[in-house]
Amino acid sequence: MTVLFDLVLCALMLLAALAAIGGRGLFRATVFFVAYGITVALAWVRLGAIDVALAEAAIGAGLTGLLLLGAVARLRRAGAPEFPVRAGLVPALAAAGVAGATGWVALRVPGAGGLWTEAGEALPLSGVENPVTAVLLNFRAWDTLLESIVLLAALLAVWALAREEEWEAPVGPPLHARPGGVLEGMARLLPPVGIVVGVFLVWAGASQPGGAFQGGTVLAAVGLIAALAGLVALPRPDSGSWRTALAAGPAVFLLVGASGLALGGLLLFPPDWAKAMILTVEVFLTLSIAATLALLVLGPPQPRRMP
Amino acid sequence: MTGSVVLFVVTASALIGIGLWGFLVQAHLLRRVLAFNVVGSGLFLLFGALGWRGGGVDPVPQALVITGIVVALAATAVALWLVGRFAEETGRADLPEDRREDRQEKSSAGGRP
Amino acid sequence: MNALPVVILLTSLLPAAVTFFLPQEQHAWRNGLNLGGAVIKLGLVVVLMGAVAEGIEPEARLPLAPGLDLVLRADDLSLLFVSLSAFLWLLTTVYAISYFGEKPELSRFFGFFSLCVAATTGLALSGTLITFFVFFELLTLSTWPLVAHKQDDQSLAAARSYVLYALPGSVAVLVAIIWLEGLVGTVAFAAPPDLSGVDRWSLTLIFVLFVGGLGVKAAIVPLHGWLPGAMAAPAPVSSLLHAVAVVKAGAFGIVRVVYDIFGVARVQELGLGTPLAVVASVTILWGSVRALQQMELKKRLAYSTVSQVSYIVLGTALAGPFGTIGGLVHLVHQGIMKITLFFCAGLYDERAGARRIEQLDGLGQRMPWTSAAFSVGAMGMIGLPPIAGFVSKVYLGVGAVQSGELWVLAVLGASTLLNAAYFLPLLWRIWFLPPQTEGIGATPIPFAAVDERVPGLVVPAMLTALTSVAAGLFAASAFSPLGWATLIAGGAYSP
Amino acid sequence: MTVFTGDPLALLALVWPLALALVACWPRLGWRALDLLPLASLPALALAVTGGSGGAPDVLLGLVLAPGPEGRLLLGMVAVVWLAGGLFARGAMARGEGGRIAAFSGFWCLTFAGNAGVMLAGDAITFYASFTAVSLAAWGLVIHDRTAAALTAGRVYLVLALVGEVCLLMGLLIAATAADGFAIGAVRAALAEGPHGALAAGLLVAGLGIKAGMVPLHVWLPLAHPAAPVPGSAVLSGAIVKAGVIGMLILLPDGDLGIALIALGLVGAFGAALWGLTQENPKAILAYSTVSQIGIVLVLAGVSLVFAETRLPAAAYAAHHGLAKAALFLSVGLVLAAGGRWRAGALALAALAAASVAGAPATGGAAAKAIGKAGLPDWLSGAVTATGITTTILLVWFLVRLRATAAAKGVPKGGGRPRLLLWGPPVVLTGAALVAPVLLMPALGGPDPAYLWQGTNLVEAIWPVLAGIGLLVLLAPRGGEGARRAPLPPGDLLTLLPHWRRGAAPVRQARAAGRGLGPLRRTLESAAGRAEARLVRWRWSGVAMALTIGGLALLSASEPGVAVLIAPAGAPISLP
Amino acid sequence: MTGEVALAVLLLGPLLAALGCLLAGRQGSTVALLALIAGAAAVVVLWDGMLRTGPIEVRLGGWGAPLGIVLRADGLAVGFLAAAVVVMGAVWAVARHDFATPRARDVFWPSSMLLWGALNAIMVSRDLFNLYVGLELLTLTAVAMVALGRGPGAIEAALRYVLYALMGSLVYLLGVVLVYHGHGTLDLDRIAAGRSGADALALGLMTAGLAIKTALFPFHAWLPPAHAGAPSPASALLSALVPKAGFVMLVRLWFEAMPDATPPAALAVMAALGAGAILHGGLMALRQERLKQILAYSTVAQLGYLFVMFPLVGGAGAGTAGAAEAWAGTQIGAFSHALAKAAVFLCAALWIRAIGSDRLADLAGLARAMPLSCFAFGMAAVSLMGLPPSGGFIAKYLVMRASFELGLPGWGLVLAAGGLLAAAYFYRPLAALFAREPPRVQRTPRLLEAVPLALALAAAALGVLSQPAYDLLQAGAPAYARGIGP
Repeated sequence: MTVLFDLVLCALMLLAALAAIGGRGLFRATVFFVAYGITVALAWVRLGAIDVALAEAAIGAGLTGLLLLGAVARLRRAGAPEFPVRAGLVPALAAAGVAGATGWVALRVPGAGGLWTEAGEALPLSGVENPVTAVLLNFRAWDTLLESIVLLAALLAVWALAREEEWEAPVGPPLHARPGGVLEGMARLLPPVGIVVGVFLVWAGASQPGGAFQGGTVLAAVGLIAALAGLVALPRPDSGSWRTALAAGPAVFLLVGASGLALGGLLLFPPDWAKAMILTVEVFLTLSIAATLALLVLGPPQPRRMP
Repeated sequence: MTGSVVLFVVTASALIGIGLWGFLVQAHLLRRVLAFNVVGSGLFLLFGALGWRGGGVDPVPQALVITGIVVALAATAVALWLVGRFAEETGRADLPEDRREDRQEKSSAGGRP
Repeated sequence: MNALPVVILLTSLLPAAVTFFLPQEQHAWRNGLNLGGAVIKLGLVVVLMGAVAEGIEPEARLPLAPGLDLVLRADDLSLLFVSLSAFLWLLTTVYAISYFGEKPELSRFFGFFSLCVAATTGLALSGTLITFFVFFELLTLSTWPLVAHKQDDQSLAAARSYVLYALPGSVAVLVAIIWLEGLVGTVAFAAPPDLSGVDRWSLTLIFVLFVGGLGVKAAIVPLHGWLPGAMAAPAPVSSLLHAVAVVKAGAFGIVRVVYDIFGVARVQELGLGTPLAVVASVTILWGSVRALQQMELKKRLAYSTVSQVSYIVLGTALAGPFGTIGGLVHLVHQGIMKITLFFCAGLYDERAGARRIEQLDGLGQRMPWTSAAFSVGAMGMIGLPPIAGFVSKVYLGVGAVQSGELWVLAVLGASTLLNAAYFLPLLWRIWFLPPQTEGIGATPIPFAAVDERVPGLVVPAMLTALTSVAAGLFAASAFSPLGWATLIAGGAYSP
Repeated sequence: MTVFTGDPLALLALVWPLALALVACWPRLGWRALDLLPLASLPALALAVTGGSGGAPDVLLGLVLAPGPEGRLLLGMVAVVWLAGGLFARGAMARGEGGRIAAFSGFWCLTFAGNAGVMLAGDAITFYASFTAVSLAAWGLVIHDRTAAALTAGRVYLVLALVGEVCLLMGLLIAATAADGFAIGAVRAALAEGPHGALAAGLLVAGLGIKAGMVPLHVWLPLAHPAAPVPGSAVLSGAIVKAGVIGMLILLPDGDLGIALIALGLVGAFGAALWGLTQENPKAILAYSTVSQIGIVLVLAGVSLVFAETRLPAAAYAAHHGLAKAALFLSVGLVLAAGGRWRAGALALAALAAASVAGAPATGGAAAKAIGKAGLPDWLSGAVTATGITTTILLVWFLVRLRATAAAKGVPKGGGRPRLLLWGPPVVLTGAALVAPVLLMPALGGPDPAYLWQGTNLVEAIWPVLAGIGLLVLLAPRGGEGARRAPLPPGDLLTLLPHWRRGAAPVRQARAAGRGLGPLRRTLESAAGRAEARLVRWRWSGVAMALTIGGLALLSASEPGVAVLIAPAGAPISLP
Repeated sequence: MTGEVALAVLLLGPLLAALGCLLAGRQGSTVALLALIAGAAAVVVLWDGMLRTGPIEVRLGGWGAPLGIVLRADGLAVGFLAAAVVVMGAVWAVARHDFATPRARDVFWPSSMLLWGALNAIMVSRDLFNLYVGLELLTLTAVAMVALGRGPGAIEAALRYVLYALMGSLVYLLGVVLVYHGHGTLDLDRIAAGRSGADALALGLMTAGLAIKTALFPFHAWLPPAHAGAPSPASALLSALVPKAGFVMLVRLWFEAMPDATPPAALAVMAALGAGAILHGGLMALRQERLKQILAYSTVAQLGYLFVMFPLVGGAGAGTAGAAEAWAGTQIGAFSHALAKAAVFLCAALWIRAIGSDRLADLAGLARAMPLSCFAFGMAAVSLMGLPPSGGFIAKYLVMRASFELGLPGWGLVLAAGGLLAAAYFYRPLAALFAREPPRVQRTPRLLEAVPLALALAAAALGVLSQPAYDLLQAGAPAYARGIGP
């Protein structure tokens, strides 16, 4: 039964992927991609990795889809190349070769067993109950710290695309939400719910699936809807408060990590204080991630053409 | 369960292959980014499938995959905004070297301006 | 005493470093610095000479990486070259100061000029192959801006062709060095490597690479193409370039390679002496033939250098005591004679605007001292006694006979005749022909206004001319270049 | 540092003229530099009388001045000739153009230094250096008049002189190598026995022969002598060619080489005399006479080589010839400068000198011949005697032409009475030529002077002269000057050569390496450009990536890494 | 503990400084300066500490491998940390004057600090996945800098860069997945301790991915437009430092993580790619008409130099003095390339400021107007050509000697040819600078011109002081690259 479910799931994934890659029409391809993302999230659920499933759904399918859709809209007028450029045999063989070799090796070579045991043994000392969170924020906190910085770097790269004369303008495209419209109504309703969900995800992350990234994504989504509805004024890139919001999470993470030096080592969370420290980090990180993701989606300041 | 592991591994590999093929042959930049994401998720899925035991996945790959997803998002965002700016400036959604009409000229002139 | 080679190097290096940063207007400082360095250097070289004559061989060492030590070491061979360069540096500096006066870009010029001399000094004092290479390259680099100094198209083209030739040459040398060191470890001149374990073909190839690479600098045909063009440089540069710096570096390198790395016996055993002699001979003749065809004075002198420098190589290739002495002594003799000629060529150009040989007509009347010095240099080049060139020729000839290479005599003879053929008409024009009535050159200088009386230009030319006479006339004296060369050759053949 | 050893006079003989040459360069001096000329040879003359020797070990490769008897004899002769020439020049050239005269004077002194040096030299290097000086500096004497003929002659002279230099040096070097030293004696021995001795000797003969005017290398001589000013011609013919002669005498080894010298000498002795008859210019005729006389010297020298005898007779003959020939040349100048009876007197003086050259009885020439013939085999002795005929014919022809030339020129201004400085030197030289050989006969290995007065010997001396005059009368073209064919140009063999082009044929220089590499570079660059255009496309990059992945994976999987052979500590371990 | 603190300063300091720059806005450069001073001090402490006690290892959070991440500052890492701080300092001095507009300023200063932080993180990390995250951070900041460029091609260049980078990271990550599968760990030392059947493919994948990121031939096509298109001080960072991160990762991978999966043939493939880079990059550089493009292609070629090391260190000569020479030579080459390439790009920055162009034709005669920077350019070019006296020469010498000692002279000859090509393509700008007619220039402060000169002198000094560098590189080098020296 499960095998059948797996089969169907895998077939769906492949079909969605093929449609996303090879589908005619950009918009359709993007929609298929979102659908593909959801099937992948399902697959993660099937694999029992709820944290990843959440992240895939929120980030891999959701935010990425949002970005793609925005890009599709912006590219509507751009000259599009033929599709595909030329589907020769050689590239296909190359792709198949790499993928096939990977699959073959992955199946043929016995696994070493991963780090189940080690993670399990260390979990009590980590300050959290969710092993994934423990890995993310304690065992491999350095990765996560860098990761949060990666988002910031991406935002800087996006901002770098702004034209010099538009730097003082608010980020994102000009929005024309009708006051009192559906969007506004939704936007008034959603944020409180979204904030609650987001905060819960963070809080739960310590013991159950969820965490700063997933929570941050939800908050970002909420913020975006509010912004789209015109409820929140879009910030300028040089806005001090927004920059503080962007920097707060990584900064707190860095300071907490550095404080570990006083406690015996870099990025060290003594078991007794670990929970409090991690939670502090997570709260600020969520805030910053939300801000960063939202700004990433909004993009650089863009020309305000009066209609 | 082994059967499912095989299934997921094969599927993940196939996703990687599909994405890779798309990346190689597509000229439209947005489709390239899309293909990149397909490869990425296939790869993550492979990671998960290989770390799959019983009711769950090895927590370390899970954490790594989450990190990977976020990093991929960051890269995607940068790429997409770049594509947008590029289209704004040139009116095209593909790079010059991938345009068929230019190819003849390219190979004879050799090198970009 | 061990620091002495380093100090001698610094006497050129420090002025170079400081000069670069001197403002253009600081003529007094710059001149003082360069002259001071040159005088101190000459003094120190004399001290060093004394030390080496007593059998002390000072050595200073700077380890870079394992197996890669910069070693400065003074032995009698290096001293021969160092003393030549120190002496000529002083004179050339005096000459250059007068030549340039207060023209622009002098800080750059003198900076590179001193750097070039520092490189030559370092090259002479090198104790290991790799040290030699380091300075060899420094020389390449520091001479480029000198050749290009005028910054006109001709100079830049000349500089370009210089680099085009020099760098592949350097690569060949580097490959040879590294190949050799890969086979036998670090090579120091003081202790020639044991090559007995190395196969014949490797050794031959290494030798060919060495000679090919160094031959570019030494302007061995067909690697000489850069040299005639390089005469586009200002006269002091040409003087230094042709007399001590670049071409001599190449020749000196070949001497080192043959004597202190391979050893004469091994070169003969490998059967490389005769081919090298053939190459040198071809160069000697070809350079002379080409010189004959040149109508520009400095070009003619340049081809003459091509020809003359190969005398050194020839002497080395002959691999007998007399040939060695002849080659070594020609290292010095050619330097002082050729620098005289270039000093004079500069004088003719600068004071009378004469660049082409027909413009020399009658200049002996207005520029007797210059012309006298030029005549001495030219006759020395031909090999007329008692000027220095004669001594070289005698030793080379005896060396050739000793080695049983009688055909070399024919080469020497033919070269003498060719030298006469391209130098004597110059003397004829200078001394015997009536001056051209219309002015000379692009901006004519009236013949009556030609005036050579600039002590800074004439005195160095006179001094080198006198030196070349003295070197030949008192060749048998122990303190003559011949005396030193004999001493060195004694070292090379005693074991 | 030893400045000199031995007799300071020896060194002074050499240094003194060099110093004078430098003084002549003093620009203020102008034509007064001529005053230096007679002074130049005084120390050398003194040395020839006292016969000292010396050296300067630090100079050149060890300067040795040790003249042998031949050298000393010729040194004395040369000094006298130069002295006389110098005086004559002072008289003939005074108040000329200052700069040119000064140059002439400088070259004069320098040439003399070389000329003295070759006679004094005790080592090969000194000999060569002096030889160079005498050869090349003499060029300055040849071209003094700057006429077209002088310049052509100068060029031919210089080219041949340089060739001679080179041959000489090469020969000396071969010999010196074999001798392991430069001493003349050792060099001569090495030429006989050392390796490549024959080659070296050949080179020496060529090098010295050019200078001496040996047939067939004499071609410069008939060109140069007429072109030079009179005192220049005198020293050229009288003294300078003897530099070649002395070289042959002191350097060439005993042996069969002498046969070649004899053969060449005979050809020269007769051939040149006959060819001289084709000439009109009295100085050209004298020049051929010189070639002819040198032929006799060569015969004598050759004989002394073959029979390993003393070279003194040849030197003596050369010495006499030097004096007499210089006297003849000077008298040419004297005849042209004189008028009236003074001219007749001058012609008589010339005839006297000519008689001595021809070996007329009781002259120095007869004495010299007697000395020379002492050791000759009969047939050679006869040949030498026979040269008297040709010489007589030639010299009479010379006198005829001289008279005709003077007549054509007319009487000079000032009444035709020459100054003392013009007539004194030829008179002294003629006197010396007539007397000195006779006086020195015993000292030079010849018979007693009384020998000359014995009847048979008188007859033997006089018949060639008479025969020559008779032949001339018989063969002289009738019909006066006009009927004669146009004169042949001097330079005989040289005129047979096609006109030689000046300068070497243009040689195309190999293209600069950089330009040669150009096409290759362009090809490579455009190939790189094409590759770049491909690699920027993911179509290709991706395939390359796949290939890299696959290739590395396969290679990596195919065998274990070498690094695994090394244990962490660095000690090699073996694979199981 | 001092070592750990120093390491913390080098890792966290730049990141904190980046956040500070973001907040400080106008005062961004001051914040950056403070971080650089601290970083420089930390490098000194680290260098000293490492020479005294050997490589400094930090187990982050106290966990250690396999669960946690281990950092180790060995000689290689410290060398690159030092090079990075020097280059960063120089770039700081020039960039302070160059990024005047708010946008450029606000993006550049945080990005540059992030770039530095990412570099530092990569140099010391011993964890394959952590390296991946660091590399992504590095790439994105680099893209940000390219996108800052004003030229029309900058966006296109950034785009191309991103595309290559995306694919590179994916392929690398695929390899990481296989390694984790096969070894159950991501720690380099633990990977080295075991063997897995997946190693071969993982090595291939990771190598290809890193090769793309390092712009190793034939995956270099993105680099020249990107480095030429970025603002010049940024180009200095990009060209001097960024590709070295990928290189160091490759070195760690091949020689520290998987020494048992690298047979001579595979090593030769790497060197062959390097040789291809040397020749292709050199030839392409010859074709360019703009200075920065020449410099960018020169980077392609110079990166090739580094890969010639592979068969020399890991091949048959492993453990011999030759291997140690090749190892040290290559790393010294990388350091001196970093210094010299930064110097030439900073020269380009100054010249573009002064004359508004980097076309060779427009540079004509600049030597007269800006002698100091032209001299610096010349000296740096000397180092890049591998001529003495310079670090570049020592590097070339050591590697070439190793190649001859180990009986693989072909690789040495490729280096020699590369030196010639470098001379050829550097000759053109040098000759242009030296031409007669001086162009109209805006005045540049002398002090600013001294910055590239200082870098060029440092590159030259590396040639004279290569013994300390050699000693440094021996600390913590893999066993078979640790020779005693002849």
